[in-house]
Amino acid sequence: MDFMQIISIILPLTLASAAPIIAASLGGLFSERSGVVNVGLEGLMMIGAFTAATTTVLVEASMGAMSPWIGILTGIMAGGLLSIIHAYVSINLRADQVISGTAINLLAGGMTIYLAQIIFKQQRTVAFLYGIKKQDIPVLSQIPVLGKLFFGKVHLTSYLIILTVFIVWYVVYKTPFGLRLRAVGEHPGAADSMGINVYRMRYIGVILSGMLAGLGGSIMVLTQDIQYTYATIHGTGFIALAALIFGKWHPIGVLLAGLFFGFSQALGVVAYQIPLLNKLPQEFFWAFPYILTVIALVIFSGKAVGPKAAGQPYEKGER
Amino acid sequence: MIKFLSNEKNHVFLVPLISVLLGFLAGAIIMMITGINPADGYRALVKGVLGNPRKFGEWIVTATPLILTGLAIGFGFRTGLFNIGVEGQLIVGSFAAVAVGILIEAPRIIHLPLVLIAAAAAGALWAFIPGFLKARYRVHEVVVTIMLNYTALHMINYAIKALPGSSMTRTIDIHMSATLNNAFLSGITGRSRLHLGIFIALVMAVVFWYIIEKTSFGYELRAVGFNPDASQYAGMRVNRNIVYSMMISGAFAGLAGAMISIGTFNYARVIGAFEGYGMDGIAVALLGSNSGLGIVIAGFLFGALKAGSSSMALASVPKEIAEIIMAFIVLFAAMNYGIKVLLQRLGKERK
Amino acid sequence: MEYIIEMLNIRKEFPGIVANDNITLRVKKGEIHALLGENGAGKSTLMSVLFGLYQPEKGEIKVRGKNVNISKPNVANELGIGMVHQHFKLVHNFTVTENIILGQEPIKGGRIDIEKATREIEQLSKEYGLEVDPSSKIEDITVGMQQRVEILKMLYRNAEILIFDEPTAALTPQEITELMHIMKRLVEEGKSIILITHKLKEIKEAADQCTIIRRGKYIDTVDVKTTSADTMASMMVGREVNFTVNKDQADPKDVVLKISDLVVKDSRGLKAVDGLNLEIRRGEILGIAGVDGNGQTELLEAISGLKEAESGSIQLLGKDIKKMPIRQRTELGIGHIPQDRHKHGLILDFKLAENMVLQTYYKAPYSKHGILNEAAINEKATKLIEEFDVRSGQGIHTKTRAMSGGNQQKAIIAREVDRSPEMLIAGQPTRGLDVGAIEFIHRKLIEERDKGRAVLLVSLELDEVMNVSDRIAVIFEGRIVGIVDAKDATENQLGLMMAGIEDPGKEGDQ
Amino acid sequence: AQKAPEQPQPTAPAEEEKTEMTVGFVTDIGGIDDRSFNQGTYEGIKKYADEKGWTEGQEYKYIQSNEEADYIPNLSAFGDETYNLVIAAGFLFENAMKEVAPQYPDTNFAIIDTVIDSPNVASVVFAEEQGSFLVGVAAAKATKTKKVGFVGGMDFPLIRKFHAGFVAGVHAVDKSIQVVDQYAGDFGNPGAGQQIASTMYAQGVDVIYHAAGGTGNGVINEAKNRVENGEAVWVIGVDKDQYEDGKMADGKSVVLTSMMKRVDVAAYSMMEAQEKGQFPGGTTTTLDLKVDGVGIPAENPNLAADVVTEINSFKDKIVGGEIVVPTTMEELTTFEASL
Ligand SMILES: Nc1ncnc2c1ncn2[C@@H]1O[C@H](COP(=O)(O)OP(=O)(O)OP(=O)(O)O)[C@@H](O)[C@H]1O
Ligand SMILES: Nc1ncnc2c1ncn2[C@@H]1O[C@H](COP(=O)(O)OP(=O)(O)OP(=O)(O)O)[C@@H](O)[C@H]1O
Ligand SMILES: [Mg+2]
Ligand SMILES: [Mg+2]
Repeated sequence: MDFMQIISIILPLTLASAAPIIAASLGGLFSERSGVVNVGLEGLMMIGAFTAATTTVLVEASMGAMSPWIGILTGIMAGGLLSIIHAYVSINLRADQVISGTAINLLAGGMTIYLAQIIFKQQRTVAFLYGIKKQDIPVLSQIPVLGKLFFGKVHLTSYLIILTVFIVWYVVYKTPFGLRLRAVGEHPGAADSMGINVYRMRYIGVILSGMLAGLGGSIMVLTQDIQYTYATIHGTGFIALAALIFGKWHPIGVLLAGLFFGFSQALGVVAYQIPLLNKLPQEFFWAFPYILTVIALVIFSGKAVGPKAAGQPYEKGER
Repeated sequence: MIKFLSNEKNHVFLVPLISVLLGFLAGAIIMMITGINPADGYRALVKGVLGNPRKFGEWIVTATPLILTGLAIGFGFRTGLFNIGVEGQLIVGSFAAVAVGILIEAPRIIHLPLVLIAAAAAGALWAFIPGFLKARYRVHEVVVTIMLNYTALHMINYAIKALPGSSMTRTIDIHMSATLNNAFLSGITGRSRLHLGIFIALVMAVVFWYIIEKTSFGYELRAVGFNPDASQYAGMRVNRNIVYSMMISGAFAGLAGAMISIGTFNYARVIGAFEGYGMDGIAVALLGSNSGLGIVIAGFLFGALKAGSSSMALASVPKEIAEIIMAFIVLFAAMNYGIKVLLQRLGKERK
Repeated sequence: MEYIIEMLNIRKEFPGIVANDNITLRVKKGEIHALLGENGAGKSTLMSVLFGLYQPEKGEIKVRGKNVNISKPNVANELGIGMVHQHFKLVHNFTVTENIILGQEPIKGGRIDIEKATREIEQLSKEYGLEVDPSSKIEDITVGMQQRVEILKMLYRNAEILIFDEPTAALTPQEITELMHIMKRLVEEGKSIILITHKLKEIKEAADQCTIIRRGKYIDTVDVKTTSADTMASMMVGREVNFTVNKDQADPKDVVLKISDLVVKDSRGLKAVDGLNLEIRRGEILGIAGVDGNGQTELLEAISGLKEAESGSIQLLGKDIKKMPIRQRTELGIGHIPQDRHKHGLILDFKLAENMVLQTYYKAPYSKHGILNEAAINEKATKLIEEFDVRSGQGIHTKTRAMSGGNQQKAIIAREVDRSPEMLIAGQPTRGLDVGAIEFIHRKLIEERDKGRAVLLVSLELDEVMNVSDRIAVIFEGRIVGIVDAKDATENQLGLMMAGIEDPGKEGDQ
Repeated sequence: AQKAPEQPQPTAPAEEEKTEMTVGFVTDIGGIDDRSFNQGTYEGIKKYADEKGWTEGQEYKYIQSNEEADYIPNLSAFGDETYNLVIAAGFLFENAMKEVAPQYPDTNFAIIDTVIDSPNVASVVFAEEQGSFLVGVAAAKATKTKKVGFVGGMDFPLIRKFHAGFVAGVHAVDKSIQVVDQYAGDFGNPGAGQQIASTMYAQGVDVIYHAAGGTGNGVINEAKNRVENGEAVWVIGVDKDQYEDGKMADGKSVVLTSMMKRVDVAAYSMMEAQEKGQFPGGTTTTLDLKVDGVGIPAENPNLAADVVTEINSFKDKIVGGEIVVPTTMEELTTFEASL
């Protein structure tokens, strides 16, 4: 394999595996920026993936190629719905947010398989015919050299996620909503005294996190798998949590962290196909992305300071 | 009765108890909705852990590592760290125990303690990495430990195969001088795998409580966890204490690994994915409100749900129900504030 | 006369305590109305009720004669009520502009119109003489400027009724004078002000009326012009209060702390202490006067060890401690009452008893062979809270987070003084405390001096420095610009030195 | 789910029925619909049960394991209730079975995929290498690029049997065909499967044989994607006929053929033997091509008739002993030398 070929293989792989991580991580960003820690991303991804896969299978016959997109929509909604539990428990009942998130993970793990048994009479969904397919991105893929490299035969969803990153950036840093959201996550008391409804902002933050994690789960199952199983998400929610911290709670940081992670994963896979390199033990390649991330963290990260009030329930008039 | 319920002094145990009851209630409702008689389900669960001495023994076998991972997570929480890396530390510890159990020959009285020390030390060393990186470079422990979990998984799979005599899937059995198995315990529980590990877990719970509550070292660790600035002001070595906290947490996790490898199996296995002991430990620690005694009780409870879920499946209740009940218990435990307020209102209304 | 605010028979309970017990407060339009009371008397609570943060159990509130139900701060904002909180409510990593517009952002095309906001703020700040830099982050500006931001927040919202909860506690004398001017100006513009402060001087200077509360109960409302400060003080405390600090002539002996050519950088890497020289002797209180931000914090941190000095030397009893770990310095005899009691002074989630041994927990009798001796700790804590009159809900078992600021401070002072340190460093030890507590703390510092200890007092309040110190060193831009005897010092002279004029003797007369 | 009887019935007849024969099945973590040996085993059990008119929960039952630590308690649970026959699928059960079987001498145990020497245990193993050889032939016939791939789940000896047999089959047809291989380290990581497949296809591989469980899902997904984008690539399924899994919107499938492993036959025959009183305790049964224990599906819409014919002729040679298919990478080296 020559260098160009390696690049041309790695780039699409990077995008494909980064997209779900970035989506869920952006979700975590909304939640934590509003002051609610969300370790339940994994569970929210599961619910999203399960719902997306199920919907796709159920509407395939009538909707055809539209089905996966409908699946994504329902996956987003399911993530949003499940996150309401997290919101209620951690905002209204002032629960320990880590406990609540842990419960979401457990609940989603059990519920998805339980529901699959009810709906499909098996512990997984039925395989769907229409996943999200790779395609050339119109216009952009026509750009000489780079077009093929970056925009040829990729999942449209990957670019939608990257677009989402910039939308999130705009919303969080340029709009009144974003200013209020961040204020609530940094100093809810200050926001409250300025007439901002802290609870409402946090609800929105958490529900958005559920929706984005649901989106991440949906595209994960629809681009990487052929059905939802207990193993479809396999820890990606936790990687997304790591990307959120690695990306310093900033949308662009999250994008870079997600891409970095996807890249090192792809590199691990591809490197094994390179003669010489494959003399190394395979375990090395499997562990490679994770080791690389730790090294990168040490080199780039430094102090990662999250939103100040994240994790703390808000009570009116608290000092 | 109402007075008893609304008395705040009783809330320490009432609130978790109510969470557990509500969790089972939620499970019952879900069973009912899906056409299963909850009474059948729960009867099967009780039978699954108390049905005969062997089941009782297996219950304890299941609970043992859960108690230790709960202690590991709980120790982190008490000292201001979120050690999501218990899973990886457990894997490393379980391997270290087996390695020493295979490579060294010694009389049991020396060998067994040696094996346990190896497991604890391995877990502690693996936890040293995130501790050090946090202390030295301010890298967030959550990210590093998540990454190190995967690293441990693959690295240890490699190491297992590298041990003399190993197949592609497992090591050879450890020397019997290094096992936690115990004929007597197994005998009185109908040949279950009940091993000495439970005593280690219980002793560790006491150690946990003692370090945290009774020693000046624990005082320091807690202080650093709550307020590093004030700890620095008071002359404590903040960075060093972060590393110590992480390592102690990792030592508990390493021991949990030993419970599995030299208690349940007597060999180390190549695994493809995490077995979830670390994540379960979070639930255990949180339900046990990060206290030694609480974690022991929560460990037994979740152990019962896990060990009994197969029996529920035998009674044709999908085994996922156990996981769902667990989730609800944790959720209700998280709602303790709401439950407290409810209990208080109960008292007020009476007035 | 028309009342703009009437709070009638307000009652507010917290678990186990009645914070406001049938309190009535009437404020006339266009006046500055002071609210006076000891720490924990219920002032902040009453104002939080007015601002919609708390719901009262009983009582009614009228604004401009109309009965209102202030269920949330939004309602208060709509009624034209604004509040500067005791602990500023500013988002530390937001800019000044962002903090001011938060909740009422001007919008252009879906995004915040920052330019417009900045223009408006600049205009407001010119109009009222509130100088701020709109694009600075809060964490980078001085406390005084933060306060101006708080005031601008209210003005931006067109508040008519302004509540100031202890606005001067953290300000320099100059800033206080400035604030008084601003408040008078605001009243001239037709606004009404409720002012909470422990400083009677300020009340005398600025306020028209003063309502006094004690332990949650209404005592009286008096006309400030016709009531003496002493009278108000004794109404507040319920006994006679002695304002002047009684102390004997100092008897300084050998040098305890000698600082030479000290250089310390601040968090941004700039030289905050820049070639500073100072000597403190046994049996004297050396006060450091200066405008906030002239290196006081860094000086204290370098001596205590919280921050490493760049160069120079710090000698304690002849030993250079510049590179010594904190623990060793403590054992050598440094006692430290930190400026920021929440950040450094206490572990807020620890019980009071645990906090009382924060410096000594590892030593006998509190710890033997690494095992804590709870009985000894509790005994010590009990003794200290009695001796220093530290009050709290559940005694030594109270979580310090739930204690009032005054009592938290007393706890720290008890802990530090009790160790009989050779060198006691006190950073703004009376910030935000009521007169009773201040009196107590001043007495303790002087007692330490009289026991032959060296005391270094850093305070932004000139009165305090002048009253308590024996010698006063004035700090400006990281250097000591002059040292004067407290007896001979005048406020004017010190003020000029604090502005960097080294020899005010000559220029002071001009 | 089991429904409670509407009215309380006299219990006697039910109990009588139960004494006839009871069969328990312990799955590994995959569960009875893993599209692999758990599901296959269960289908065999069900087939037998349906023929006898048994009901689940009465004469036969299954327990799913949460993790490896559950194997022993789950096997014992059936032992405790003195089931007549307890079936476990998967070599991972080896140690558990060794431990449990001697404790319940009155119960017969059957284990699939590994051999245990115990009088009340019947072992059933498959000649996966033989079946893999046949799909290797299919791959060699299908490849246009002379490059084919093998994706393994975890690197276990069992999976190496698939691997070695496949390479042997490919090279038996054409020695010049290159076989690339990669293990994912996990049976449950479709993302990794997809990435590996993508890397292989991008290098010109046009047929991939996967023996990777859930990870293989990712391989199939990648193949679908490529075919829908106009590339000509194939996947070869494993364990069951995976034709349906490879189906695309146009009704065609990317699954060329599958290496079927008839665990259902294994389970069925064990039950039959048990009922006839001929349980082969202490012995090992090998299900190979000869008895159609492994092989390709009867229907292969994607294989040309001549290819099927060629496969069948290889099958005859293997059954006849003319070709001895290698089971390890070492044997493979020797085998290739002999070509
Ligand atoms: N949120 C709360 N929960 C419980 N008790 C409270 C709360 N807020 C105030 N208190 C109690 O109410 C009393 C009055 O407090 P408040 O803050 O009104 O005092 P203050 O007069 O403002 O004191 P200071 O001069 O120190 O600011 C205190 O004793 C305090 O213990
Ligand atoms: N969550 C709480 N639980 C119990 N008491 C509380 C709580 N929050 C605040 N308080 C009480 O509120 C009172 C007033 O708090 P406030 O914010 O006015 O500060 P303070 O006590 O005046 O301290 P300082 O003036 O030093 O900043 C304190 O006395 C404290 O006892
Ligand atoms: Mg106050
Ligand atoms: Mg105060």
